[in-house]
Amino acid sequence: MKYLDEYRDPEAARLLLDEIRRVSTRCWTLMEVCGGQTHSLLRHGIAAELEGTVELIHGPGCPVCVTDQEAIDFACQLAQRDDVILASFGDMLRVPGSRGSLLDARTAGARIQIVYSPLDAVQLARKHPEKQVVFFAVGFETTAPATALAVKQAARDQLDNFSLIVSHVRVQPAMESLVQAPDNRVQAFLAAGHVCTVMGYESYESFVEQYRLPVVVTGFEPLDLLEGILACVKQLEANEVRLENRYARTVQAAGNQSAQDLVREIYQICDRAWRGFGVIPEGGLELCLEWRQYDARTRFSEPALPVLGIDECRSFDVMTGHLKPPDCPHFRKSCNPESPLGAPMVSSEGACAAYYRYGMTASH
Amino acid sequence: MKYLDEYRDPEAARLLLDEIRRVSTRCWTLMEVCGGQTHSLLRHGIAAELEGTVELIHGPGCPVCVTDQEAIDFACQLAQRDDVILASFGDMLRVPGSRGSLLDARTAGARIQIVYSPLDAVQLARKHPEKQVVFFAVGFETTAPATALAVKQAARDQLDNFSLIVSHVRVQPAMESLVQAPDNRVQAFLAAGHVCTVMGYESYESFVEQYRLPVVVTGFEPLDLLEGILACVKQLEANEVRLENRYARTVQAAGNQSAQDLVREIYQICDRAWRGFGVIPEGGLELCLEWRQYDARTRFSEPALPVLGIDECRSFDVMTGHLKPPDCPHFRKSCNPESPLGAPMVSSEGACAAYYRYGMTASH
Amino acid sequence: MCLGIPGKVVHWLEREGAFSQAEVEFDGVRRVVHMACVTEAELGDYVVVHAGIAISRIDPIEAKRIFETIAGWGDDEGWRPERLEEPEAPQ
Amino acid sequence: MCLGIPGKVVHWLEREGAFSQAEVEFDGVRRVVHMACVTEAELGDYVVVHAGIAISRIDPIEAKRIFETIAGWGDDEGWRPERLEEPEAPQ
Amino acid sequence: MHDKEQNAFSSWQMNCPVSIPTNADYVTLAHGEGGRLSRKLIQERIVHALSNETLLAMNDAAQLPRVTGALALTTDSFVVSPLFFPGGDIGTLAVYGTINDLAVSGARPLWLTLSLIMEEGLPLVILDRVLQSIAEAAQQTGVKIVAGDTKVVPRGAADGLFINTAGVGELIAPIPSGAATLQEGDELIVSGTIGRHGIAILAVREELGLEPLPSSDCGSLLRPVEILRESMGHQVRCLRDATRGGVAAVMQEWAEASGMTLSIEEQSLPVSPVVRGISELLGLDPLHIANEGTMMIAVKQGAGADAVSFLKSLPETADAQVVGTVKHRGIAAVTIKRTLGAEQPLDDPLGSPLPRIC
Amino acid sequence: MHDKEQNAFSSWQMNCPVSIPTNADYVTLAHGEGGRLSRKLIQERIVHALSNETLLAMNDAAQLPRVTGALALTTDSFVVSPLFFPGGDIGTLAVYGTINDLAVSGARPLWLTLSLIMEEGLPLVILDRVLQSIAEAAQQTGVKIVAGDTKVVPRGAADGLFINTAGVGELIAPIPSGAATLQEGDELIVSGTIGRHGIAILAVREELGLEPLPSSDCGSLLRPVEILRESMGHQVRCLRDATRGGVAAVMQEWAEASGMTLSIEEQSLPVSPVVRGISELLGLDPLHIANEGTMMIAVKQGAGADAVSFLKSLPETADAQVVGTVKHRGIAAVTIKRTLGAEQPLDDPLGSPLPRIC
Ligand code: SF4
Ligand code: SF4
Ligand SMILES: [Mg+2]
Ligand SMILES: [Mg+2]
Ligand SMILES: [Mg+2]
Ligand SMILES: [Mg+2]
Ligand SMILES: [Mg+2]
Ligand SMILES: [Mg+2]
Ligand SMILES: [Mg+2]
Ligand SMILES: [Mg+2]
Ligand SMILES: [Mg+2]
Ligand SMILES: [Mg+2]
Repeated sequence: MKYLDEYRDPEAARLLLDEIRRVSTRCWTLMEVCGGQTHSLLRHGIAAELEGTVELIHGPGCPVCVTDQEAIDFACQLAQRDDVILASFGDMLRVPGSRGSLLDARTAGARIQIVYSPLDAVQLARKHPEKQVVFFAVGFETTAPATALAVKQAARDQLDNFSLIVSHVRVQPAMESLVQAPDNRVQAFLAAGHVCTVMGYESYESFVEQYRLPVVVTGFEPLDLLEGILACVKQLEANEVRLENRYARTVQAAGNQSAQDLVREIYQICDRAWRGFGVIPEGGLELCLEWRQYDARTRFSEPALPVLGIDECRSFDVMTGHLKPPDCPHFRKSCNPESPLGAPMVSSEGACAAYYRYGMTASH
Repeated sequence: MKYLDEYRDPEAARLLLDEIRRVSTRCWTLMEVCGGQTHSLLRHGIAAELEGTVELIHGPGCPVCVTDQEAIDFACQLAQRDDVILASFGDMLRVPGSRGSLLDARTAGARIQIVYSPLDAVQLARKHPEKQVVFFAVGFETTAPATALAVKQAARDQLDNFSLIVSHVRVQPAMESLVQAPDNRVQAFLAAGHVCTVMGYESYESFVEQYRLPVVVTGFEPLDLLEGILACVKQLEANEVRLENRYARTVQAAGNQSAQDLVREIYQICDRAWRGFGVIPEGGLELCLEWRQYDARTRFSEPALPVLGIDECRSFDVMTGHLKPPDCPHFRKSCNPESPLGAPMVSSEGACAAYYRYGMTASH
Repeated sequence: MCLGIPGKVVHWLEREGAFSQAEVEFDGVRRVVHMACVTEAELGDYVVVHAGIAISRIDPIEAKRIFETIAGWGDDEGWRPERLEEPEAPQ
Repeated sequence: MCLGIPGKVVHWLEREGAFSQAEVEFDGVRRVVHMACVTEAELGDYVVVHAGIAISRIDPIEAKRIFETIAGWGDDEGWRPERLEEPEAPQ
Repeated sequence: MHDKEQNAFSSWQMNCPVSIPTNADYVTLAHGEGGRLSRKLIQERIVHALSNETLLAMNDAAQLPRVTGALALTTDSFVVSPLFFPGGDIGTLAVYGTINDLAVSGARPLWLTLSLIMEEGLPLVILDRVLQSIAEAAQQTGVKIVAGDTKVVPRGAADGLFINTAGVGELIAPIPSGAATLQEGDELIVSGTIGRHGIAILAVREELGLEPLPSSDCGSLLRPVEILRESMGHQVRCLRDATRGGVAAVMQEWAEASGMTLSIEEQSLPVSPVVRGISELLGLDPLHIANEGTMMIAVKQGAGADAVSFLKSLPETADAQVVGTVKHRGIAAVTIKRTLGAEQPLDDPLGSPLPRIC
Repeated sequence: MHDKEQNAFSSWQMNCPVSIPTNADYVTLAHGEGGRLSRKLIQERIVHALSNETLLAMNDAAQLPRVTGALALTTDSFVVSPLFFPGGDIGTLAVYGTINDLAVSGARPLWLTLSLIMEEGLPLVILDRVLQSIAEAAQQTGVKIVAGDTKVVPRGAADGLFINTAGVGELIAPIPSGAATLQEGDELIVSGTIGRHGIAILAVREELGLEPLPSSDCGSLLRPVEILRESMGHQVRCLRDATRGGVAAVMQEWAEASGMTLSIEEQSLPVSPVVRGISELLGLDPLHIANEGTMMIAVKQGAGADAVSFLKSLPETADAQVVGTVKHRGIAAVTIKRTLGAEQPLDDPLGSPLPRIC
């Protein structure tokens, strides 16, 4: 596939790897923000190749991993109503809330439909006028334009049976909360390429300025990631602190204006609880007042269920680079991909799941 | 089983058969009014045994056979609503309306539950508060107390999800309409034992008087039927015209007062369309005004569907003794038990179904 | 229409009012039957049950009449009314 | 998060307004994609598609930059940028 | 969440002898997807319950020894609802049903396959209980389950659990000559009281409020068939387990195959008081009701009494009776003598028997 | 009434090549009750379509000739939704699936059983079409369907139509030695492009709006297996059709059986452009996606190239490739070399692959 295959070229990747090893004089600690990048780094073996050269901390950039248990519980609760079809991206289905995952709810009789696009959920609402279709809107700024468009389409078609559980999260506030922690170890960031595609990267100017950390906008294929890492390492070695865009074929400084307009029309910034992190100020998006009738929390008067038990998952420590998954006390004991304690053990972007698979018969 | 087995005693039956043959000097034409009696006469071979001695006309006494197509269509229509569970006696399921039978509707997705008792349908409503349970109340005066009790129980339990399609029919008006026909061939009646159990038989005094025809209240087991037939034949041979009760172990002159009270509390007499007969004045029961909220026709604002096509079934001629089923032009051609044109080809009380089975490989 | 089956009243559950009920036995099985219309039945009495409700109490004297009528009919020593007692057996 | 896959715009279905749509081809298959945010794309352009909507048009010049950067790197005659053209082939 | 399940799966919780703990595990779609969970389910539950080397190999097909005789092959799917009923469950049915088909065909059952189609949400304790029934029935009858399959379908796409078994047997001479060879005078036997299975299922499924709940005849016919064939040899014309459609359906098929009339007497039919009572109450005819451990047998003229006495020596066929004879084709393919002694055509069952009030 | 049906049965009307007339006949519960309608359905539709004397006898079990060799026995249930999909339907699947299991086990398929579980309301034209597919597939592969069963379950209790087939075959020497005998250096082959069946089903079922709809690889592996075994003999260690769980699941099972590490190279895996495109779009890995006419083969070291060239001579395996090798147990049971050449553990499929956006 054009624009995929060439960025997976093994020979070119090898050259970039060699260059990274060549320029680095010590082992730098970078964080890739986006779970898509984590997935790619692990899948293509880049993290392993760079062991000892670059330590990669798998950041909080997997919306699946940071979605609050309360939201999952609420989604399960609605899904179990006879009059509701819950639509969701496939990613969310295995993530445990405090009362089990959506997959568990489905096993217990809830009607849950996997969709590829939020617009497909609108189509589902059109097809089932007798049901309420609730779309579980998770995702970063990248995904918000699609869910915003879905709301607009539902409004155009005057569908009164479509609503959202909005759990969109914003990346930059999470990055700020990370670097403000006294024990922050991150020395440079690979910024999430597709978030920047929508939002641009101008907002990182002040971030770079304030925290004195290199930020490199980075894509998702092996060459993209290697180029981003190389750029970080070069800055660090040169003791520079700059904002760079290494995903220029897709990302522009101002981002995608139409997409931002769409998001601003439908959503407003709000504080949001991130799983593992607690409430992050301005860490999420919620529906604007004038679109609030599309909010499932407004539409359904379900009593809010208390979140059960404690979230024992140590994902916060993993995502901040203070704990390697195998050092988590639950790892491979009470936490495994078949019955995960936390999201990182579930999704293919989760660090724990990857380490679990590695570790199964590994010696190291 | 006590009160069943002894009335099926073959030796006693043989004695009664012999006696009937002995006393009759010519072939008399009797009508058994009740379909239950028809079933028993055919099942136990009594009709065949008496060939040439007594001609039995299988009367209109099968509520399944006389239920109007419109009522069946309406039941099918309600059954197909997502919010409705239609409850019915098993007997009605195969009877074709003008758009197919309830069984066809079920094959096409309608939710239909067979119940043994109308009270079980109330139980169903209790169990499914999210659904409307509609009971298809067919039957003679015998069955009306049970459906009346169901309405009372629903009222006691304040169920607002239980209603009836009331298609109860009354026997005596149909008998009057039969004998008033200029070509009436019936010379005596076996009155329906269980209808009389509820209603008594005093009301037949005037009938016997007016039409000068013997009426003998008769039960359902072989000895009951033979005793009733013998009583008719004896009257006819003696040129007498009397009302007799030959089902005295169960039937009293005034009937069952509590049952009549129950029926009168809930229902009132109305004109009703009988399939094959047209509208019979006072031929049915409907809910009294104060119970009308339990009428499915009041509760559901479904537009009445026109009855499709013509009812080609010649059941009227069969039930009045003017046509033997094999002489019906549809018999064994377009009408057979697998795709019946009329109810008599469906139910085990239907004359046509019985003749079909006889005729399949028979020589006579 | 009107399948009416005789069963024996074996246990009253509720004997008053419109919703009275009793357990009624039909050969090997019992079922709860609505008794609103036959509240006079005693334990051991047989009632005719139609669609879940009792519509009459069977009169045991009248029940024998037909057998008394035909007693002695037929060839040889004729029909013997003591046959009547047999069906009680399978309890 | 944010799986974004490049696809080629092959047919505009509706190019105006919030609900504009185009057929976009991904290797062997096509799918209708919402184009509200990338109305400037021309036929033949590649767009990045996420969750059913296009979020950007791929800049073909910028796309080559990394290969130009590494051209000549490595042993022997080094990395040859003409490898870039290969992936176009499977149409 | 648990309340909801209770409702949705009422069909197997009714009369289910298994108590389902609140923290029970359930079958999920993942159990059917061929990955680790699938293998775990198969190894830890199915293979474990059936404790069987061939199954454990989990090959695409079981490798089995040579068989000397000719082969018999049969299959049946079991879709009973509820899954548990007095006298048995879907597991015992699935084993006995296929074994009985082999037995009445003149074969010694050797191997079974076992395919499970499970609805997402089936409690695993229910599955375990069914597997235990299967294991016990297989052991009792000496057959081995050597190949299997599991599928999981989404909630609402199946009714809890469907089971298919296929059976391979070795034909043992003399093979009964078959219904086509029926001759005038042949005697017809039923091996036990009729209608028990169908009535048992109806009573639990329709919640008719009957007590005691009637019990199914679900069981193996292997021993009775063996005894009968060993002792009567060529005298046995044909055998058939009278499952769906009941005794009436078997008679209809045999009448069609032979061109003869099969005639029975109502009064000689063994019917238990419970089946009798319920049949009268609901207006059903036990002749049309399914059996699952009761067969019809045709033997040569004069052999009926002996056959019945052999059968009566076994508890499972203690109620065997000669019920009729084979005649030249008369008024109908299948006839019955009811109360008055006149021969009448017997209805061929037309669809499922519906309880009626007329 | 008809509109309602269209909705309720959308799963098989989507992409269904059969046009259903307005006055169509449907399967009713009565078709499953063992009476006249059951016999009519079986005789006029099933036996007719499969035109087969053994079936026609409608005995409890098929009587089959003696078999000289040892036997192989297998079974599978097919619950695919929708019933029709580009490249096949549930009928072709049910025949090829079982035949392939026999073939890869080293057997010559002889006989199949066929069990249908039909949902009340299934249009009979749909059933006819599936039976036609079954008949054609059976004829093409030279197997006979000799025993069968039909059940009808109430509306909502099954998803249109489920099919079970069991297969009996005769083992042909030399029987492949099996996964337990895998040795270092053995070569791993896939017989065609992977993931076609699962992607085809996903695309039609989830209404992803993709065009053209990808086609399943559903087909018989009988000829390729024969060619391979005839030409390579003892060089063939083991074969397995890579159905549920895909190639990854087969590798996992073989690794467990042998205690070795099975290692493949991503770049050598044959993947069609369509499967590639859809996999990228939905974040799926073709290694985990089901195939229905594609197998994995292990041959002795050095035999891979020959095996592939034999396979390539047949159209159904024209895309065969050597994709990896067997090694001593290393970092994981199953490993893959991705872009950068480092060997990595390959995930065992955990449940059904879910389309994702991350
Ligand atoms: S191993 Fe499990 S509990 Fe520990 S951090 Fe990872 S997901 Fe959370
Ligand atoms: S044969 Fe059919 S059409 Fe004719 S009267 Fe009987 S039921 Fe009606
Ligand atoms: Mg991103
Ligand atoms: Mg009556
Ligand atoms: Mg296989
Ligand atoms: Mg069978
Ligand atoms: Mg299988
Ligand atoms: Mg169900
Ligand atoms: Mg059988
Ligand atoms: Mg298989
Ligand atoms: Mg069968
Ligand atoms: Mg369905």
